[in-house]
Order: sequence, then structure tokens, then C-alpha cells
Amino acid sequence: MSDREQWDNSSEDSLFEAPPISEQERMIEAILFATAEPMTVRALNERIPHGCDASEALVHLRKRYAGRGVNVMKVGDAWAIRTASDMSFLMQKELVETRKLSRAAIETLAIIAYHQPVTRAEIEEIRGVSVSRGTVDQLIEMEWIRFGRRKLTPGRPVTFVVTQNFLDHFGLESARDLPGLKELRAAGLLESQPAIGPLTSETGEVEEMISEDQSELFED
Amino acid sequence: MSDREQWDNSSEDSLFEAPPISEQERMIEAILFATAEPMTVRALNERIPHGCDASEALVHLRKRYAGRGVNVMKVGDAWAIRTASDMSFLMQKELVETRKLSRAAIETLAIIAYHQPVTRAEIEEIRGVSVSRGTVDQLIEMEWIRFGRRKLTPGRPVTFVVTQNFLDHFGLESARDLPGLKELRAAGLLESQPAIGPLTSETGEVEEMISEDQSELFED
Amino acid sequence: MTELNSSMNETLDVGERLAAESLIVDVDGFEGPLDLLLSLSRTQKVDLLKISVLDLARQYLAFIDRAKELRIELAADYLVMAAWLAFLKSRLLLPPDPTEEGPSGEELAARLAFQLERLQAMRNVAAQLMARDQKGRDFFIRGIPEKLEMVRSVTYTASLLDLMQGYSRIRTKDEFRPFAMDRNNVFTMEEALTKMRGLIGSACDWTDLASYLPEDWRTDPVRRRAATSANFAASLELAKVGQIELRQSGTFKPIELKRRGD
Repeated sequence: MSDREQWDNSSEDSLFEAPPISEQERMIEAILFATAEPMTVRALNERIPHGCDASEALVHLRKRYAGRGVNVMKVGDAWAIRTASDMSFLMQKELVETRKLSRAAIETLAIIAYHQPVTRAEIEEIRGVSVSRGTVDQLIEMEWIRFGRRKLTPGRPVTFVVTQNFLDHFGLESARDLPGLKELRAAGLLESQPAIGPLTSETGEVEEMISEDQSELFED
Repeated sequence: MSDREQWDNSSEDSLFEAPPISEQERMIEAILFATAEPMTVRALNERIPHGCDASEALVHLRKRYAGRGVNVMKVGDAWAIRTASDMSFLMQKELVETRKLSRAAIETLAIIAYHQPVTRAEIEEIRGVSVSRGTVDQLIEMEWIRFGRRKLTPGRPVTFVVTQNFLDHFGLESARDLPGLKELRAAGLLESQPAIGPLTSETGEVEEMISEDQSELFED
Repeated sequence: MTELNSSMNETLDVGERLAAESLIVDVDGFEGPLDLLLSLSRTQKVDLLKISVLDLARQYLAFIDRAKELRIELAADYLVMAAWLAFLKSRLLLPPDPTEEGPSGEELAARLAFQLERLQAMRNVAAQLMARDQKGRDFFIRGIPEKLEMVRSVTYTASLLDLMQGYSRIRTKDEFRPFAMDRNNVFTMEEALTKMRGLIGSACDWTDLASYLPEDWRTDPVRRRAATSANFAASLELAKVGQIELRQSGTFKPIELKRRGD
């Protein structure tokens, strides 16, 4: 409690030195343990006293929990504590029943994740069949995908991108860590070529944009 | 995962040696983290593989968390991981009760987002019912809408527009990224029958209004 | 592929009948022509980029022919693909025509191979993705998120889905009508009545009906006309119920009104 008064009042903090990094680490630890949702560095910094640096504290904390029963995980630009995955056998009671996704939904999700931002027409071109209403609806409801920016192409179609919830669910630090992403890119399979043949979608002309837009998303 | 098979099947465990105490400690750590209530030693022992000793692992775990941001604490005759008492000041901001916006507020907000800048009279015309003062005040207080320019019409009524906070909350880059009616329908979000004549012909209208009438507002 | 070809020319024996049955199941089980092509391509057992598109086209066409022969209902897109592959086959077999516009047969074939490889790749990564450790199955969130006393505040929230559903609810509630303030210049008799009822109390003497026009309805001719007629109708109504008296000294002279003396 004695510490408390010291860091409590952020308006007067500039008068004090920032607490030592070990203390900052404890604070981040307490906050991450208390919340179930991932927290951004920004949100963490807002919670801890002025002059503290959540990013630095997180580096220490992550190291401390490496190999423990719970780990500090990065989720997009946010952080969370999760149980180590080799402990799952202890958690039968905590198992969350997830809705079984259809093959179409799984493929659509993967296409959005690897090609984001991607339009419905582009998804259809890759799968060679039309995307059913329910599929996109379901993925939005699960909060695994959301609407992205509109494409700057005729018709200004909306795009889809994956969400932080998606990253959190699959334990990904960022969309760049998607399995096989590098290989796919090296093989040119994420570039879109103008489609020819019967599977060409009417909106085929939109595609020059993709690689450009995409780089933004996957770059730091 | 390789560990998993080793400790997995508790009925046959007597054939194996109990996992090392460090491993038992990890298990207790993961369980105390993930369970929704404090756990008694007995309940812990039921969860972990045969031959493990929760009491001993708890002693180690408790020591490990001594002086950290969270501690292993005894709650009645059960155990839990809790925020260290000197860290409680960090949790004050935590208690925010989140409630769903009322239907009236959501509809009003949607109209402002799709038709901005829009006057109160126009909102009422579109919704077909009057807009209560409280609804608008609430949306302003949430900083999701603000006053825009006055309309150059008799009475010079004030208009409403959505704010940057609104865009941030809904993960939109700009209000232009809101899907149009056609896209809502394609995503399966529109339940109504698409066949009504005027409806289909007007779907483009919304976007047109956004791109033209409001172009001033959306320009960078 | 050769098997398929030859069997087509013979009458169907029992084994082929069975094979035909499985074909029916297969056509149902495929998610469109591209999916079918991908399955057929597996028989070639090579890298998808090195696949023989010509062979694949033959296989597909044979498959479609056989399906037709068995009178299996084929969706239009299977037939569109068949037509396109027949065209592609002829392009690949004939020497290139230098006067021909557009992509060559090889380019079209490479493009198709690319599409197949891309679809296969997406399926592979989709499987890899689903095989990852998943939240709530392989790793778990904090079971007791801390509930804290102190500052209690209420925030209201809504999701994008709520917003969009709210909007579509309004937009589809009744026939869509683009918004227009089309009653700008209409002054209704009800409005006039309400206004005048409030004013006639002080009309102890004869006053010109025109003086009852609301301030902002006087200058614009259209609005003035609308308000005048509404006021006139309202004054007739008030006279009828006996609240006022009306008089006019001659045609086109001002109409005057006065509270009915009681």
C-alpha cells in the first residue's frame, strides 16, 4: 500500500521518478492476469503510472513466463496471458464448445487471412464458386473477420480482413505469422493474376491493387 | 505435446513415474489460472495425473509468486491466483459496466453514419418516429457523433456527423467503408425479401449519396 | 484418363454401373468445376505447375460426357467450364495462329494451372490453420477475470453488426424512398388552425386575415400562397364552430375577422 500512494496520482507524477522496471513488470503482470481480453501496449500504458514503459516491461515479463504453465502471448499489437498449450489435457472443464465450421467457411477464412484485404469477388475467383451469404455472416458474427477499407477500384467494393480476435484464437502474433505465408508468397501464389477463362469474375479488373494494399497490412 | 501423452491417461499412470515437481508446478499454475473458481487441494489432485502432489507443487508455486504482481493465495480452504494487494490501484478503471445501446440509439447512429451530415428532422423522417433528446445526447456524450455544419436551409438547422471515435470503435477507416445495402444483403445481413422493386433499384442510391453529397465531408 | 475414354465407347457392365453411381455422388460432392478439376489433377501425381492441362482438359470433358450419358443433372457452370476447356484444348493442339488476338493456349493453360495450384495451396494452409493450437481448446484464458469495486461507470456499446442490422431494419421497413424534404412549402390547415386558435383570443376588433400569416411565410410567394389558403380555410372552420365572425367589404377586399362576442 505504501507504493500505491507513490504511483497513484498520475497528474503529479512528473515530480517523481518512474518506478523501477521490476515494479513496472509487476504492474503489467497484475493487469494482464486480471483481464481475459488481450490488451494493447497503449491501453497498458494508460493504466500504469506516467513515465512507465509497458513495452519494455513486457519484454521482461515474457521472458519470465517462458516455459511456465502460463505464457505471455502477443496478439497483434496487444498482449495476453494464456495457458501453455501442452497443458490443455488438464482443462476438460474449460473446453469451449466451438461451432463446427463448414469446409467453405474454413477455406473462406483462410483466403481472407492470406489475401487480406480481399473482396468477395476475389474470394470467389480463388475458390471457383460463389461465397454463400451465411458463410461470411458466420465469420463476422464470430468476430474473426471484419470489413476493411473499400478498394479504390470501380464499384468501390468492400474488402474483408481478419480481426484481433482471429489472431487471439489461433495464437498468432500477427498476420505475418500465418503458417506457410512466406512459402506462398515466394511461390507467387498470393499475387493475383488477371483471371482468364470461365472463372473470371466481372470485377477482375480490381486486382492490381492487392499486392500494394497487402504489403501495408503485413509490414510492420 | 509430447509431454501430453506421457501424463495423459491417469488410469494407467501407476506404470509411469509421476512427472517432475517442476512440471507439477506448471500444471497447478495453468489450472489456477484458467479455472473459474478457487480450487481445493483435493480438486487439484483430481485434475492432475496420478502420483502428483498438489500440496507440494503449491508450496513451490506460492514461493515463485511471492512478491510478484499476482500471488497464490488461500481463499477459505481453496487456492487462487489473485492480484497482489499493492497492485489494486491499477484495477480501479477496470469496473466499467458495458451495456448494449438501445435500438433507437443504434438506428439513429446508423442513419447519421450513412447520411451525414444529417439534421434531426431528416433522421425523424427516415426513422418515421421522433428522436428523443436523450438519444442524441447519449450519442454525443459517447463521442460517437458531434455537431456538423448548419444546413443552408430555412431555420439553419444543425446537422450531426460521426466522429473519429466512432470510426475507431467500429474499426472503420472512414464512413465510406460502411457497406451499402447491396453488400449487406450479399453478406446475409438483410433478412427482408430482396425482390421489392423500388428497393433493388435504390440500393445504389445510398452509396451515391455518400460519395457525392457528402464528398466535402469525407475529403482529406 | 484413357480408362475413362475407352469405357465410354463400350456398353456399361456392372462394374461400370457402380462406377457411375460413384460419379453421381462425386458430382454432388464437388464444389464446382475448379474443385472437380483439382480432384482430377491428382491422378497425374505431379507438381500442379507441371501438370498437363491438355490431359486434364480431356479428363474433364470425358467426365462431363459420361455424366451427360448417365443423365446426371449438371449445373451450368460445369458446362461453361467444359466449353472453355474444349476451346483451350483446340488452342493447345493447333499450331498458334499469328493473327489471333489475346493470350495463347499455353498462357491460358498456365493460368488454369496457377488457379488450381492456388486453390490447393489455400486448402493446405486452411488445414494448417485449423490444426494450430486454438483458444478454448488448446490454450485457455483467465478463468477469474478480476472484478473490481470502486469506480463504477456505465458505457454503452454496439457492434458493427448491430449498426448495420439497425440500418437495414429501417431501410427495409417499408418501401425505400430517397430522402427529400418535400413538404417544405406546405402549410397545413391543421397548423393554421392551431396558430389561429392561439391568436384569436386577442382579436376583439376586426383584424385583417393577412396579419395572421406567420412571419416566415410572408415573403416567398409560393409559401405566402400556401399559408394564405390554409389560413382562409382555418378561418372558415373557426367561423363554422362559432368562435369568430368574418366579413369582407367587397370582392378582393381584405377579409377581416373578429372574436365572436359572448
